[in-house]
Amino acid sequence: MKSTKFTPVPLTKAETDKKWWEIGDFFRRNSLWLLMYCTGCCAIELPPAMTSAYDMERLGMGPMATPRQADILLVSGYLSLKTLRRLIYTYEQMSEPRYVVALGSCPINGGIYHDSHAVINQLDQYIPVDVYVAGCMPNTEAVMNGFVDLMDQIKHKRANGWKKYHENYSWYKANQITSLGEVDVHDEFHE
Amino acid sequence: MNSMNNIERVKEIVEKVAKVRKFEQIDKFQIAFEIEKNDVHQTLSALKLAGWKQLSYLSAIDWIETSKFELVYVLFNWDEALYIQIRAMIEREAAEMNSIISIFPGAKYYEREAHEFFGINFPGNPDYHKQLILENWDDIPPLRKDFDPSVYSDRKFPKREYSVDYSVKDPENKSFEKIKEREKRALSLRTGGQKK
Amino acid sequence: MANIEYLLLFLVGSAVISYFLTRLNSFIGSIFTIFATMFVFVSLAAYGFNMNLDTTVSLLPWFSFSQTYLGFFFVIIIAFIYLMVSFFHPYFLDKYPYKNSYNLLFLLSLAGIIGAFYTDHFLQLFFFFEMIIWTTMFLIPQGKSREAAVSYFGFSLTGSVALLIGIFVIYQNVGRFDIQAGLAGISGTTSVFVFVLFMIAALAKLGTFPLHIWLPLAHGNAPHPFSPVLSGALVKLGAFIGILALIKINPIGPVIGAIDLALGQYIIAFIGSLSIVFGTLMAIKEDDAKKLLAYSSMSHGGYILVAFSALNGFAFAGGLYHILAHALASAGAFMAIAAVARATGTTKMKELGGMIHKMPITYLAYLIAIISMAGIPPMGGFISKWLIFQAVIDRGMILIAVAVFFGSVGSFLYVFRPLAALFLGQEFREYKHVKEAPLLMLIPTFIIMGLNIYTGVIPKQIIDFINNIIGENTAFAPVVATTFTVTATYGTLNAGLIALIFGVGVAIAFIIFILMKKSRKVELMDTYTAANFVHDEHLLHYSVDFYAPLERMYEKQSHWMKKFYDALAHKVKEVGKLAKYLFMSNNIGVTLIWILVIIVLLIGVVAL
Amino acid sequence: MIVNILVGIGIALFGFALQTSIGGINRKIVGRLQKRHGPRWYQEFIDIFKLLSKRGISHGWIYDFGVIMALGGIIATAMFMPLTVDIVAFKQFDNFFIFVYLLAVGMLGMAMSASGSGNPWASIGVMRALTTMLAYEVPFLIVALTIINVSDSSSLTAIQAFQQTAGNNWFIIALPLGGLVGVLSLMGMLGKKPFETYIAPAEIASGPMVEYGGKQLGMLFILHEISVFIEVSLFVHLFLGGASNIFIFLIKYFTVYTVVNLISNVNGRFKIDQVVKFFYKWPLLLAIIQAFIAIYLGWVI
Repeated sequence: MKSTKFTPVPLTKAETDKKWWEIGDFFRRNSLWLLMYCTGCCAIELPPAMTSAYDMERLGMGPMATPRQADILLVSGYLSLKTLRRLIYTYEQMSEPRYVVALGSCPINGGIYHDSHAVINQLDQYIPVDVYVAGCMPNTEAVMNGFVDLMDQIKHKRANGWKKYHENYSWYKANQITSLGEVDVHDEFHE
Repeated sequence: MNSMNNIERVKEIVEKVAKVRKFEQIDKFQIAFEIEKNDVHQTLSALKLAGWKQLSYLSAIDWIETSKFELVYVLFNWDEALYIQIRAMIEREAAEMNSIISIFPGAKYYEREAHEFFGINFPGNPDYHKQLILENWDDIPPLRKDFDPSVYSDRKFPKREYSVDYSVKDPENKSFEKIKEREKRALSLRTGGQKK
Repeated sequence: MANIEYLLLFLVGSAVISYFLTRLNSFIGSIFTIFATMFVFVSLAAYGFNMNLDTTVSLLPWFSFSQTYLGFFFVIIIAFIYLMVSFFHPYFLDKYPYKNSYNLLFLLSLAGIIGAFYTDHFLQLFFFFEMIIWTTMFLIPQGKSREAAVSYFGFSLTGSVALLIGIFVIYQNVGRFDIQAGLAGISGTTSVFVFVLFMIAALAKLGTFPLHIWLPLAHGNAPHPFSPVLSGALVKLGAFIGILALIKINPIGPVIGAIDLALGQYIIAFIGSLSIVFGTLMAIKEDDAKKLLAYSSMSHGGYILVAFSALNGFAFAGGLYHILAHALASAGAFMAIAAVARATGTTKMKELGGMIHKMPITYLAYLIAIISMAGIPPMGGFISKWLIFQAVIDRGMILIAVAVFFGSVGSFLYVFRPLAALFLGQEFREYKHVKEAPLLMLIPTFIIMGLNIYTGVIPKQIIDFINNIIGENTAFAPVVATTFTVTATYGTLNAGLIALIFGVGVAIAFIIFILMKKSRKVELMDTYTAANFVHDEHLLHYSVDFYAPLERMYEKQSHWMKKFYDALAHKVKEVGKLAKYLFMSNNIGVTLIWILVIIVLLIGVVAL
Repeated sequence: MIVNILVGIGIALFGFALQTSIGGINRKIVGRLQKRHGPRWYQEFIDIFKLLSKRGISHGWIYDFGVIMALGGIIATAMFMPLTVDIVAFKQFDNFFIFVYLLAVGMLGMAMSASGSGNPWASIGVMRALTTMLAYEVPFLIVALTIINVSDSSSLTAIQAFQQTAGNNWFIIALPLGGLVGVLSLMGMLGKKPFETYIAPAEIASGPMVEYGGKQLGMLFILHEISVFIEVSLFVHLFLGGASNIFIFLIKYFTVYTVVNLISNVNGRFKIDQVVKFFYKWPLLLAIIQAFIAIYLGWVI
């Protein structure tokens, strides 16, 4: 018989933090709240995902009203320049940790708008994207699969888009400025 | 037919104030007049008096071969089912057209839009040069025919570069397994986790 | 030993001195006023509590004084408010057109108040009343509007004329001007008549429905440091008269069997409840912060009336407690608004926003004042409302209960409005330079904050004093109170426990808050705007027509009273014009007729 | 005293756990009603802990202070709440009016914090919440007046004991009109449809909560759960005879909350002035009639 003696090993602060973070990850991946930024046609895939056909709520997901409350920024479809500017604004308003899920081929490579003067081609140049769901438009199973993928990534600590945004902030900012110019929008009706 | 009478009446009104270069009946409820640039204001005010009180739309067409812009004013009457298009050709170089906001104040925003997308100037409209839709535009107006959106897009927006060719025909491609796995997962999602 | 006579003379003397000092330098004059008021307050507080004041008269002929617990209760509250407000004078006086006379009138009105509550002679009571009315009438127009002073004077005059007639009726019946004997001496129809007259005086002074028009005008337009006095102190004169009428005269009339209450009292309670509802609705609608608080005073006047007319020991104690709590709360609120008005120059809520970032202490003072005003524990207003509720439930006064509860919930609505529109919300760029009020103005703010909490946590001393008043004036059983608890018909309220538990709750919440991740600080303008870029903070500040959906429901009805009084004023003017035409006409014919009439009369008199 | 406070904290914790689980179960029930699977029953716990673990934003000290004050007020109110006749932290101090007015401290704190965020939608939400409160509170208080008058005490344990003595009915039976008013007011209090105008996610972006994220929102969720606990147990104690032991309390609590939730799920949403008009029309009238019958005529079944 081997006698096993329990010796408590004091955890360092980094280790405790890691433990807490893992616990937090469990909660975070089981309760993902969406902010739907319905920019394009892919938004039509969301009603079946939410209602009785696929029932997003059983995964703990649900729609939220404002970016402050939400965990996922769900970009559904193409992004024109004007929308992108507001999308970035919204993304920066969200609470951390925050994740981005992009639906459809437009945020990936521009899709059918790849040569438009008003639509950007690649969303991850401007904000970090954790999950792309390809397809024009992706069917609802694919959308749900994308969410499950995101949960997987959170579990394995790979959904680090928001950290990347902090680390490479200047790179993202430079990209935003080349494509959009400085954020300098005037509201002529209330000046 | 009542609308035929209407068309005749409109023709009379327009011909009284402007030299009609071309008349076209597009369908039963739409007619178009092509007139001189200088007659546009008179025609519009005459038609407004006759009941075509709403300026539905104002836009332009770029005829790059003949180096002209064609301005189109679409008028609408709330009492009679007849749209009228007034078309006028203006020069493409240093394009300019006097504003019609004294007749239709709502034209203010259409003129701004036309300026933004075609570069037509509208003297008489105090803020035609202000930005309306495009934010911080830094090229030639985008709806001109000599503007190449593809080049602009390539210059402005980073493109995704594909290093691997994800050809579906490639038997060596590992991505099929991934796809199969995904399909399995999708099946389980469809059935609510129950195995069939 | 302090002598009331000397106190009065001291006040009159220092009023004159302060006039000359203010003339020399307004700051010095105001500091002198602070010390004079403080002296009076301290001597009253030191000797008055145990009825140790000297009431002998040696210098002032015809005057006579006596001290009662009831009178002292009012005097000490009002003198306290005067003292607190006098700290504001150095910073406000320069803005007023007749600043020399400001301190003079202020001290004189305080003298009037001390006289009114300590006298035992009806005519002197009337004299001191008039002294208060006249001095304050010249104080009010130093603010924004003269119309306000006219309105104030008109309604006060109605009240004091009613009071005077009542006094004469009493004299006719009893043959004495002594207050206690006079009130005790009348009975039957006379007492009903006197009751009505005294109640008219009380309603007019208290600013309750239907004699309330002057209240928002005077409160809203009075000089900023004088509004707390008007609302916290002077209005309570009406409550005093009301007690005399409702408790002391208490005419025997038909009794409503179901609630076991005389008809006269029930009518007054009903008027009080109308006043509550009306004041609440108007306050919800008002845009000027001071007028809003004025309407709230009207609604609280209604509470006081309901409390005194319920003829119940708990209600009586609750009414007195409410006088104290409301005096402190409304003085606190008005003083906070005054501090804001000093810094920004306006009291209109649509022009203000985000003052909390500049004036946090003023904000806290306002917050604590409104918590008390809305009757939320752990502040004084809760205990008084709780006592009043006991009586209302005990009597089963259902219709009045509707109004009482409506006013109680409605007060959340209107007190929150200045909080949201004026202190919270977006920070306006035009007030970037604004600073917190100066130290001298913060002293009374802190004191009133402390007292608001004190009245809500430790009711013992106050209830004990109120028990003295109950024993002195009524036959009700005293209210049982230990240090922290008050016991009434339907159970015991432990105010201290509530405060303690609230503290525990906040501590738990604070622990949760502090344990979790630290928040990221963002600008006020960085709010969710559906991702739109808004550059103007005025557009993100929701303060105009705050309760629009509710206001829309009674918008049309809200001008009825004003229209009625306008029509009445028009009629009075017409009568005046007729009189002017008849007596002061340039028309020779009218004059001739008058001469003829007089001659005929003379002949008639001579012939008789 | 310390023991009492600990019991109080225990009750508040129990209330939180109870309502959070029952809220989760009710989400499941509603899911089944809509032919969905619905979430796990402990989903609400996950939501709250997730929110607490996130890093939110702060709009200045009043934004944080208001949340703390709100949660503190609500926890304090819950600490006074009796669970059964015997399980109560502060016997004879569980006065009915404490629950109505101490609850208001919490609401004031939340309103303050929401307005302090500087978002106009938050202010609109607060306005709507206060207006709704003005609507449902008056009929409810009138019914409470009747109950206090009839049972001769305003202490909740005493009211429970009154209903449990032989010969007395539960007040929902003894005062049927009042019971109806009670249910309607409870729906207003809980912010259930058709009276949920102040949340209105699609209209004013969830009203007072528009600017909250992270721990502040988590604390507001805790606040919401505890305040639902307070309101539903208030109803149970006032109208359903309270409880003599904890199981009866659980059954009654679950029934009341589920029934109200089911009613709410087949309703649309009122406009704000419709809410006020509604409550001042029928419930107030019924409450007054009930009070007349019970107090003046003495007809209590």
